[in-house]
Amino acid sequence: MEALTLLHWTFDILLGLGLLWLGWRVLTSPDLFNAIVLFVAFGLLMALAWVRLDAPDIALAEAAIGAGLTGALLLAAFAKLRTVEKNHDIAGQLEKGKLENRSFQWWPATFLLVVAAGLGHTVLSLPHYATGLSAEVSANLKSSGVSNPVTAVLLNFRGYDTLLEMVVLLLALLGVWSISGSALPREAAPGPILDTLSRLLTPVLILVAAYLLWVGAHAPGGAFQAGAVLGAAGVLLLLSGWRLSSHLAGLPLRIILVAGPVAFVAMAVFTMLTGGQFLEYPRAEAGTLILFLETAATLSIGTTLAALFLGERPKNKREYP
Amino acid sequence: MNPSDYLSAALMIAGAVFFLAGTLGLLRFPDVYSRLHALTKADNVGLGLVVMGLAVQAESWAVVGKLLLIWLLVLLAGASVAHLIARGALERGIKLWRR
Amino acid sequence: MSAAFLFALVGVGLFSLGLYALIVHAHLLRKILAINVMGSGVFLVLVALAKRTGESQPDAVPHALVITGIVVAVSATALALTLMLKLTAETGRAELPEDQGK
Amino acid sequence: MQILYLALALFLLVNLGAGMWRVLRGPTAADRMLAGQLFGTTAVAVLLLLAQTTGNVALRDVALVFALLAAVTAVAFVRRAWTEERTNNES
Repeated sequence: MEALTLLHWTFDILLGLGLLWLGWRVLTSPDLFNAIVLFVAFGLLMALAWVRLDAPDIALAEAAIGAGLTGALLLAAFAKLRTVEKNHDIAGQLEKGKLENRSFQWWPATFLLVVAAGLGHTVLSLPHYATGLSAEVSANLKSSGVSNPVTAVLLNFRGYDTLLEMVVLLLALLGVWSISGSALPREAAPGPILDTLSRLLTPVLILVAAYLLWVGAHAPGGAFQAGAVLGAAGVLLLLSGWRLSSHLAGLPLRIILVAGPVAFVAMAVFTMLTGGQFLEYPRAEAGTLILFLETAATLSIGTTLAALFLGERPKNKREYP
Repeated sequence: MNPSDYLSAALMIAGAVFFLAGTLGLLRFPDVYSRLHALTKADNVGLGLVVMGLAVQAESWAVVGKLLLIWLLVLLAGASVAHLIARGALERGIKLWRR
Repeated sequence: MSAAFLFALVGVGLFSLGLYALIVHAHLLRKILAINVMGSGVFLVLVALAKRTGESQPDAVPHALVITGIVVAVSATALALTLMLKLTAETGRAELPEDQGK
Repeated sequence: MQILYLALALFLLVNLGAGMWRVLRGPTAADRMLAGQLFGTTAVAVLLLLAQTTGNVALRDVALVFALLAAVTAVAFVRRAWTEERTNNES
């Protein structure tokens, strides 16, 4: 038993040190591309940290987003930055990212050491045993319609958080669509390997998204994780040169994008009209209603994430010259 | 420990050795192509052995199926990525190592 | 000391590192990475402190908040990257303009 | 067996740390990305081992998602960010 405890501690301490070291290197590594690769690795270690903290739900979300989306987003932005530089003949922006890191600034460093010490002290002075809201959650879990406490919080107890979160996603997409510039120059053909890979992986990704959505009711998983996996499937398709057909890029795309928030608002109005509170589901049907809401949310989240990666606004048929 | 435990332990330790070999290759080999070769082959075998070791201990066939599915997906991703990177490196004129 | 507090301290460290880099670096891509590292630090503190329930299951409310937070963080990152590209295309610099007041 | 699972997971974590050297060192962008790929495979193995030792079967789903998405970042690199070789690559 002793050896086991020791191993657990060694694992956690190494993981913690690894996170700090990677975080440091992400922010100080002299090369921006390098910093991005390190950040992807950092996300991977974060997923392991969630596992160690008994948070498999978060680990799933981090795995899907850290491995599938953040890296792709950052790498695509890095590539576009280089194209912008070339077009404007302003060499050296990326080089600039290199030089400044050598300088160490004393005042911010001292200030941040004080901040870190203060925060660390505060964290350590918190009570070592606290139940938080876990008692309330488990007391009400039976009436929530699902048995995974995290899903119960996300979709039932604090459903309004999820509603507003989807509005935030939509706002981010509106922002990106309003300001993003021209489309990327024509890509090379994906080639047989990438073509085959995307054709093999996409159905599996969609299947796994549906699986995560379904098990979310009683085990780690749910709308966010499923949506992130779906978004990653979209990113893979976009990278393989696939584009939404112009018939679907107009209204149909927008309907899917708002399906989640609209379903939530409709549900909220419905529950209030039938005599309940805002998003207070009738107990008997809570499980079914949650699954319905989650399906709409998954579609919206997945589509929004893929659209965020694409950046430019997909034009519908009439807008093409 | 019963016999299946010994089998499982042996498989997993062998897997770890392959992972070590993959990392050594990544660190020591002279050019990107040989590092690619070391990494994708050794690590995928390592993962395969770890998966087999765990499959011996698995509580049901469904778990064995999931473990194998995970391994197959990693194999697919590893092989495709290795090919894409190697071809990309050739196209970009990264030279092969010559003694 | 328990594993929960170990990870909470790591979270504090990441938050401080990120804040330092956010102040010191001028390049906007680096600032975006810094904000993401800061965010990870905050999430780590929240989830680590949710584990203080002892042997029983950790508190699910912070877990739900962090899942929401991760998805919001990635969409905010996408928006920030687009803003950075637009600014670079307009001004030719991937940096914020210096204060003109002094 | 518990000790073995955890010890192997720890060993793989250290192995990962060693692989980091290649990310930092390069010399080509492809090398850095490759080491990132190593991270994915090793993390899958660590997650499967942790699933066995903690009895938390959900960790296998995390490993499944990792395995599925392992290729996406690398594909993004090959298709977008790898427009030219920037570093002074080895000859």
